[in-house]
Amino acid sequence: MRASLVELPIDSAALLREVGVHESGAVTLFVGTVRNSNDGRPVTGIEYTAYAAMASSELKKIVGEASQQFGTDHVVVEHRLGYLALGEASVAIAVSHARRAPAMDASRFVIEEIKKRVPIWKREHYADGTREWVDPTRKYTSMSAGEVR
Amino acid sequence: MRASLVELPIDSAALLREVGVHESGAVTLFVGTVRNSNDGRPVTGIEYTAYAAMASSELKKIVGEASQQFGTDHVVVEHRLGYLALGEASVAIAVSHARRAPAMDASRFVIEEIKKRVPIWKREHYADGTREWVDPTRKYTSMSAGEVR
Amino acid sequence: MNVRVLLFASYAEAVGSDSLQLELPSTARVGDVLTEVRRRISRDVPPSPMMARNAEYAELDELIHEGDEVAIIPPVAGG
Amino acid sequence: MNVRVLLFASYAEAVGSDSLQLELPSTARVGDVLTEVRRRISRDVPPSPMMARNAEYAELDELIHEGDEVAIIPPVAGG
Repeated sequence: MRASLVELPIDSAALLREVGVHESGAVTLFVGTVRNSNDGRPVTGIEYTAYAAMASSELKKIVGEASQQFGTDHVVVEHRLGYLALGEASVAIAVSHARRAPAMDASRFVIEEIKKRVPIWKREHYADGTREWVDPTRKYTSMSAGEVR
Repeated sequence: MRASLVELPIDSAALLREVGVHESGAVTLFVGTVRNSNDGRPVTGIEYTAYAAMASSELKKIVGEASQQFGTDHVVVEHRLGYLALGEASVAIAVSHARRAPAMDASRFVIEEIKKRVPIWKREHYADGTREWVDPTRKYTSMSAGEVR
Repeated sequence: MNVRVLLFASYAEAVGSDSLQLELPSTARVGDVLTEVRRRISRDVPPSPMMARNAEYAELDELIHEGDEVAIIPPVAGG
Repeated sequence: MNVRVLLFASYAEAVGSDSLQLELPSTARVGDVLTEVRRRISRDVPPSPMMARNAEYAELDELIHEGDEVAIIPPVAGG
């Protein structure tokens, strides 16, 4: 089990190797990447920032919960911080398990919990030069740049 | 979209690159690997064989169905044939999608359909030198080697 | 007519071959291949496996044509 | 007592700082930090965000101790 906040690019293949043990029959990887648009607006990159001490501790709790709930010690998560260009990975979750269903369920649990409770924020940079903090609790994020939500 | 039967080791990282497009926000990878035991018997390797023409066409159909059902063209599957050692990947499924839920659902759909209908068979090789064709329709696969099920 | 029959995995092992040529009446259906293999070749092939005709799953009542390839499909175990 | 208050992302931008020192009565609770920040510093911090005390999510009625670090947590957007 491992959960880390990282500044350098995430090496998904390394995460796969980290969990890919001989007892396993199934390995899953989920990678969240920077998409080229959001709500129809062209995105050029995303800046991730965190309450690092708390984000790190919440990530570790989530990994521990996943491990217990789904029955595998082989859960590894990395979340990247800083400025990410298009296509770069912001988060990667690797799980291995003797059976495929719990491997997949654990992966989904981890990403859903991250989205709910890990104190990480992102600011999207748009093609028109503006940028905005993303607020998933608002349906539309098309306010003007810098505006507080 | 791509679905292939392969003889050489599966390069999961290459599959990830193949689907990892800029429109995506989520990439999933599922890898089935050779486990070191089955029903409590130590396994040393697994031999995969197929009705190649049909397996290839069923795999392609499954990928097409996943693409249509979950709304992404970025679905790639490789299934390996031949003798695989412990820890080697027998199947890998990479999907990318703008959203994470359908990316994960598509991945699960593909592996479940493969298990149901792609004409591929495996013979487990055990530590005691015996080997057996695996029959998932039987609950216990602990018959003597070579016995027909 | 002449029909090519494919066998795989445990079925090929049971029969001792992974393909057979069967001579069948021109009205034969997919299910007749199974019946004939069990009657003439080996009872180790079970009575109701999945069948395929020309690399597609087929119902037992599908008609066979000259030159078709009919396969008896053991329980699949891919993935 | 002296309490360190952390602000992040849009809240830090609204307030113009990512940390503040607040002087609060020794009976203060987590919710009081929010009330004081909104009263003294900026109404741009909304009335009911998530709060944390010493890097753990905290209820508004939790007591604060000298030296605690209290954070006002904007809607999270990780992943």
